[in-house]
Amino acid sequence: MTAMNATPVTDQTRVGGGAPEPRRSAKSFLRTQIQQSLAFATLVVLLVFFSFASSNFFTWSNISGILLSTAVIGILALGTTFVIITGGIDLSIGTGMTLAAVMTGIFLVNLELPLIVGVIGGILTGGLMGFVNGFNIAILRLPPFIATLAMMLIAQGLALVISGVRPIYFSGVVGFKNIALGSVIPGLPNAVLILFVLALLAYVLLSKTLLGRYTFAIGSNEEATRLSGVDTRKWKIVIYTVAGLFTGVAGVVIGARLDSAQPQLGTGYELQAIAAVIIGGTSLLGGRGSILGTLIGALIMSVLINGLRIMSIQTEWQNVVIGVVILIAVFTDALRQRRDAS
Amino acid sequence: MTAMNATPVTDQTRVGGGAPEPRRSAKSFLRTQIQQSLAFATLVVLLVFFSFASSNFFTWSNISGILLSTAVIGILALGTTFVIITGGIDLSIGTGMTLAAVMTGIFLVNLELPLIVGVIGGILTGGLMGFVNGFNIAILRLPPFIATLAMMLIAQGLALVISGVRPIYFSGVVGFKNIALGSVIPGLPNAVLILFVLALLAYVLLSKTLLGRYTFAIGSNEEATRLSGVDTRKWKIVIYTVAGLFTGVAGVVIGARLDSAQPQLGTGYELQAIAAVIIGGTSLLGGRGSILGTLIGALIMSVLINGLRIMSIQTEWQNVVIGVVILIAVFTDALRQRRDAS
Amino acid sequence: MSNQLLRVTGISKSFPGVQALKDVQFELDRGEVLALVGENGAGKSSLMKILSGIYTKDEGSIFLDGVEVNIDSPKTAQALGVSIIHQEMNLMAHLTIAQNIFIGREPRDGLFLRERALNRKADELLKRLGINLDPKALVETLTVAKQQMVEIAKALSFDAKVLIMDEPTSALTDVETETLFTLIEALKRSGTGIIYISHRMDELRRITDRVTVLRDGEYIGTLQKEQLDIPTIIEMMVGRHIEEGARPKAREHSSDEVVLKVEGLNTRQLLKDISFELKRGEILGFAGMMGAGRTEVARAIIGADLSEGGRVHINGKQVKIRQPSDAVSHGIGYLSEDRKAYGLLLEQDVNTNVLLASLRDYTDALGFVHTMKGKQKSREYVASLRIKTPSISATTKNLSGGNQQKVVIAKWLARDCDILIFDEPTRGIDVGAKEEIYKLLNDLVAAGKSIIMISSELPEVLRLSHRIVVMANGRITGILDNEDADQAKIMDYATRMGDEREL
Amino acid sequence: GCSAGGSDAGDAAADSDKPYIALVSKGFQHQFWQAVKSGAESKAEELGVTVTFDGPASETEVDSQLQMLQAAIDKKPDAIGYAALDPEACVSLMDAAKTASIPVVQFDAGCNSDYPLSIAKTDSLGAGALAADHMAELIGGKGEVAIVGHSQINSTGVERRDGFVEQIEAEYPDITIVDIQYGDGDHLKSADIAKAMIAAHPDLKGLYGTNEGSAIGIVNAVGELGLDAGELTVIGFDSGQAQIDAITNGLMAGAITQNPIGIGEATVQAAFDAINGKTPEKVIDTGYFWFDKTNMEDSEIAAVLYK
Ligand SMILES: Nc1ncnc2c1ncn2[C@@H]1O[C@H](COP(=O)(O)OP(=O)(O)OP(=O)(O)O)[C@@H](O)[C@H]1O
Ligand SMILES: Nc1ncnc2c1ncn2[C@@H]1O[C@H](COP(=O)(O)OP(=O)(O)OP(=O)(O)O)[C@@H](O)[C@H]1O
Ligand SMILES: [Mg+2]
Ligand SMILES: [Mg+2]
Repeated sequence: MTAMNATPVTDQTRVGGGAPEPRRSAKSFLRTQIQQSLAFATLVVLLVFFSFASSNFFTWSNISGILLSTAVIGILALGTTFVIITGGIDLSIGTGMTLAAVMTGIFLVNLELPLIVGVIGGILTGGLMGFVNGFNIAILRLPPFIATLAMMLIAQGLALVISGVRPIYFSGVVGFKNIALGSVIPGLPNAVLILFVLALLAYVLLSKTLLGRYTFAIGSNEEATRLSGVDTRKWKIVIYTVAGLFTGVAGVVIGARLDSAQPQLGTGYELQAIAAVIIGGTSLLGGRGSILGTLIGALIMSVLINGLRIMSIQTEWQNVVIGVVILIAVFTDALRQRRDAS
Repeated sequence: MTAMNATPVTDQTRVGGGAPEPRRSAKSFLRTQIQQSLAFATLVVLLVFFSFASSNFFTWSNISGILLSTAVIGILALGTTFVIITGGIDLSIGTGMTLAAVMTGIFLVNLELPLIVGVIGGILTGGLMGFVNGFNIAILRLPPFIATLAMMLIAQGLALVISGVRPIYFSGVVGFKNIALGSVIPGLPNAVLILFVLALLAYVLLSKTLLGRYTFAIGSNEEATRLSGVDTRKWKIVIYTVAGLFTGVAGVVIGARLDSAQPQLGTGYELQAIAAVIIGGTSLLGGRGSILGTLIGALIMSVLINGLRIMSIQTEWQNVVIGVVILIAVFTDALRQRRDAS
Repeated sequence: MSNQLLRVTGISKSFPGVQALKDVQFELDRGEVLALVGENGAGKSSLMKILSGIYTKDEGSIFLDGVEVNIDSPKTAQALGVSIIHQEMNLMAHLTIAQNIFIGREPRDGLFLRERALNRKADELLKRLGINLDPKALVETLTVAKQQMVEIAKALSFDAKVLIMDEPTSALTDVETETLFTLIEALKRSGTGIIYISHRMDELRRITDRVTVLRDGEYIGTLQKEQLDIPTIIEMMVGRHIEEGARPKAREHSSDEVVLKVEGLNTRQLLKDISFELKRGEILGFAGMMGAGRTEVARAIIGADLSEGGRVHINGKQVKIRQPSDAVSHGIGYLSEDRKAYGLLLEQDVNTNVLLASLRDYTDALGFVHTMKGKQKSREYVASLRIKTPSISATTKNLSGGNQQKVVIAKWLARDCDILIFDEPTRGIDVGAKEEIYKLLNDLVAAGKSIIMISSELPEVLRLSHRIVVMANGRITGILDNEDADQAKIMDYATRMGDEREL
Repeated sequence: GCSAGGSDAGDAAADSDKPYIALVSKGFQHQFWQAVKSGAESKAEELGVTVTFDGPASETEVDSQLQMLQAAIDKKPDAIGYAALDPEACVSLMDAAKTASIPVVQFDAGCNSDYPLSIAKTDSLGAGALAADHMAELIGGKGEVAIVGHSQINSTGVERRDGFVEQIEAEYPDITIVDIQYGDGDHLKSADIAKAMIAAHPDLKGLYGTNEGSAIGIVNAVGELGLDAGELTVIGFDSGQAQIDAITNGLMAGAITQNPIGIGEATVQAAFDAINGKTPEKVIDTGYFWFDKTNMEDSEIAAVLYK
């Protein structure tokens, strides 16, 4: 950028095309990167701080515990990233996850279907909820907040009704628990592996495919996108369905992790996941966001929570500290944006 | 000039600012009115339905119970209406209310200050939180979602810390309970009276004062408002502070109703209040909304909840029904908008 | 007291990657209209934004009434008597016209707003300005042109010493433009200094006293009224000579093959029985007054709005178009008149915008988008349309107005539709670029494409169209061959109110 | 660390000469858990050990409780005291504790694992049945009653309800339970539920609230409706200032209390024994008591009530 300022701008360089891609092109690309590295810096600061504060923090057992505890919120956050980039929101992911877990339980425990069928069934349950959300939002034109709030209540109720208001235990289902707690890669719980694989998948979807392009386009200006010949209604349904599928996976993972489907779980998870997405630099106004950011955001949250526990900070103080750290983390980012703008 | 006379000034929606809504024709002036009558229609349908479903529903005792149960959520929703019309959101109202109640307890019970001082202190606690939210959003430019989410956590933590994780009982404070449960107007609990008085106040603020004008202006196009010479940052702080003051009043009212400050209460109230606001026709995109709508939205929620309880619907089914009714209520509205658009 | 009102010297301003202004100067006298001209991206709007406190200058001085002033916010500018009509609409859509005009200056009674007084004031103002609008109408219900009139009314309500107008007429038809010029004359007489930015060269001679030319952010020179000569100005602007092309002859390119046939199209609000044909290789112009319904026709055809009881045939086959994506898959592209609201993804980069309508061409069977080819294409358009941008990955919001418009055009060129509906395609585009776009349109039809061009600039309609559809009040009042058409005739049809129709 | 709540240990590792016991509870905000905590802390002081007390914000948060347990294991304490939110979900972490050779004692609710050495708890089914007996006695053995529960899923909520329901069904055929709804222990919600129940069932004789929030909600409802003391029989659960007041002024007939302070003490004692190589008793029943106006002052009762 400085280079450009130093050189007097001549006709040739200014009038676009002929000019070789100037350095500035790197800028908007780097922008997301920088944003992420800022979030990343927060993460590193937290890790260093806690390592000094408690000798028990930086042990493999604890780190893998942190990763494991990131898995569920992280998977939810990945799916929601798509929705938030379109300028929407999904409040149904928490209880939707629970309903997916309960359905997995029904399939595997009550109906005794084969493992793979039950797992796919659970994931598709999430996809179905996402589809209904998308339909309500794109076709019936309900505001995303209210459509997914309603779905949150419905999923919560259905999870209780379907499970008969009691946990469904997977203890009889051979191998199910391993979905979360086994280790295909020695030392790394499978849930974490799933998180990383899904993050990669989400990254590819978001940055390499048509779906991703339209996700950003809809979030930037939905009407302009529609007038450009994009069937925005169809794509919004697809996007919410994708988010729903991630919710479904989260349901299976939490079921495996707890070795049970807990029908009353789930409320509050949506806010945590959304917070992770936003801390990672995705804008609720739509049109801007990244998967890597979301991953870092989710890690910040779980490192923070774990660190405070390891330090034996009193429970009632933990929320205060988390709130303040979130403020600081996001403020740093806002500061950078302001500097950029001036 | 002749041409302009020649063309009849017809209604047509073409949003000139940033909001890329599809262009809709609207009987623009009546729009909010109609919306409210639709929400109102939903309310009437619910009332009629429940009256037939249960003979115990339409009794004065139950109706006044419904009104009383609307009071707290309603007061929170009133304040949030302002924030949402600016295009913002306030997630800190639930736990903020709790913190205000706890502070009222500290003032009245621990410090034994006079009733009026304690009450004002509680309200100002809410105002202070609102001010901090406004500062974080307007000056530090944090996204409202994340700023108020952080405040939600902080308020929750502080309420526990300050109260020493135990309820503060107002039983020794003469007259405090009457703030919610006495009856200045015979038969009508004061909490309900407070709700109506505040609604009137909010209505006047929103539609008759500069504050209201700028609330809508900021929600419509913040940048344009700023460029017109309005100090949008100052006004945003004012608006969040006003919302905070409403939160403070809600804190005092819930404290009086329970005759105690329960420090662990509050999470979940924010979503209920926001749902009431949106069911009442206020748009999360900003620029559009009304106090009457919010009041009706809050009543819809509490009538629904009460009716289902009166009918002894199983708790696990209640959420499902509430979710579906919310969808239908908001869909009716979307339907009207679509019909208008043709 | 000297006659000089405003003097600006040595102004420089740079953005990351762009030196928008470099040592720019100009002077403005009382009661004078100074035109500021230059190509798209020359720095006109940036300079005006500095004067009105939106941008802060890097260097230079501003003297108002001989005193150096520091304009650091829109509020300061207002206080100093500098008022601006923005190039891009800057209104609060959900507020009424009156509320928009007096935002920040509401009449009050202590704490309370005096809404009736506000409406009365606005009504008086609008009447005084000869603008026929209801002060209580919500701005979101207005067309772009009417919104522009509201912007004008708002700026004039300040009784400013210096009034800046950044392309006030780009969305207006001739009639409203006349209204505006009458206002400008009156303001001049009262001693207001006016800075007037426009790409419509014929306007310059009509109303301006002096013309200052910018090129690439640099001051080129100033011409006095007596020296005013359009070709000279254009040459100063673009640094080369531009030939004006000739009017087309009616069936010069067009065949008799009908590619688009519209029959009996109605909308509930406005359109009545719209029927016309578009032939292969033809440019079909649409003329009419503001609000005649031209945009509405286009939106109804592509399914952006609901229509009732009309039939649309493409290449002889009846088609059902329910939404814009159907239209595009049938080969119809629509360029909206409102680039900001309906045309651009402002926060995204130029490349994304150019490729938005044609992304599928770069997508493989698995849904992967291959960016290299697409980027190459974007670069080509940036070059051929001379879009002034640091690179194709610059944020579109940061481009000048005219260059944003070119990006929208590029989007539709990239889609390669057989039928293109261009709604005010040259809005905000400089003279040189306009000629290039005209040439481009001619090339397109020569290659067998067909174009509907909606334009409020009659000369442009006459220059390009093979045939001209004239609309009034939601109906087609006449379809003229180019040879038979002139401005007077078109105006005649455009002001017919009844059901008369001639073909 | 932080300044408030001085009894806390701060970073336990710093205090390395004292044995350290990490308690992971089902919650911390409710008075019940605060009472357990204070029992644990006073016992810890007596025995010269350090304790920390952690628990999720709500008793539905099975997952975050597991994370707390994991963090507790990673802190390498000398012993862990644990109250399981779910009996199955915790099994793998019990294995982890075993691997790390950290002895585990339990309180309130147990884990389906062989590893933990002991459990200190209340027989909630029995407590619910005792509430039913008193309800029946107070309403004269017949009529309609209803329950405001605090959870339809966690074990204490379910057992206190089921103990009551089963006892009524088995012993009091003339009493019908007309409604059961759940208010999450939220005072306001429970009050609104109780009011709706009273409106829906004009003949209602009695209401039973399964924890402090539910019971006080009912008391609030009765107060708001202006019913005279005793018009409706209210039976609560747990203690706390508000219930003690309600019983004193007659709005509440009486309540069942457990011995949370005793649970806290017994848990720390068991953990202390385990650290010192003694095997604690497998099940420590800390008991439950009916209390009302007549026996509130008795020393045995007064000792287990908390304010
Ligand atoms: N906020 C900004 N950030 C980066 N670059 C900017 C910004 N504003 C303007 N520019 C750049 O400054 C240059 C001058 O733009 P400006 O809008 O002043 O042109 P203009 O003369 O008004 O053109 P037009 O006739 O198209 O309106 C352009 O190259 C534009 O890209
Ligand atoms: N969907 C709609 N609902 C209600 N009125 C509409 C609608 N669309 C257009 N109108 C009205 O119809 C008239 C025609 O508008 P349109 O934009 O089509 O005209 P135009 O000829 O393109 O003129 P211009 O774009 O210059 O304003 C306007 O007065 C507008 O207010
Ligand atoms: Mg410009
Ligand atoms: Mg038009």
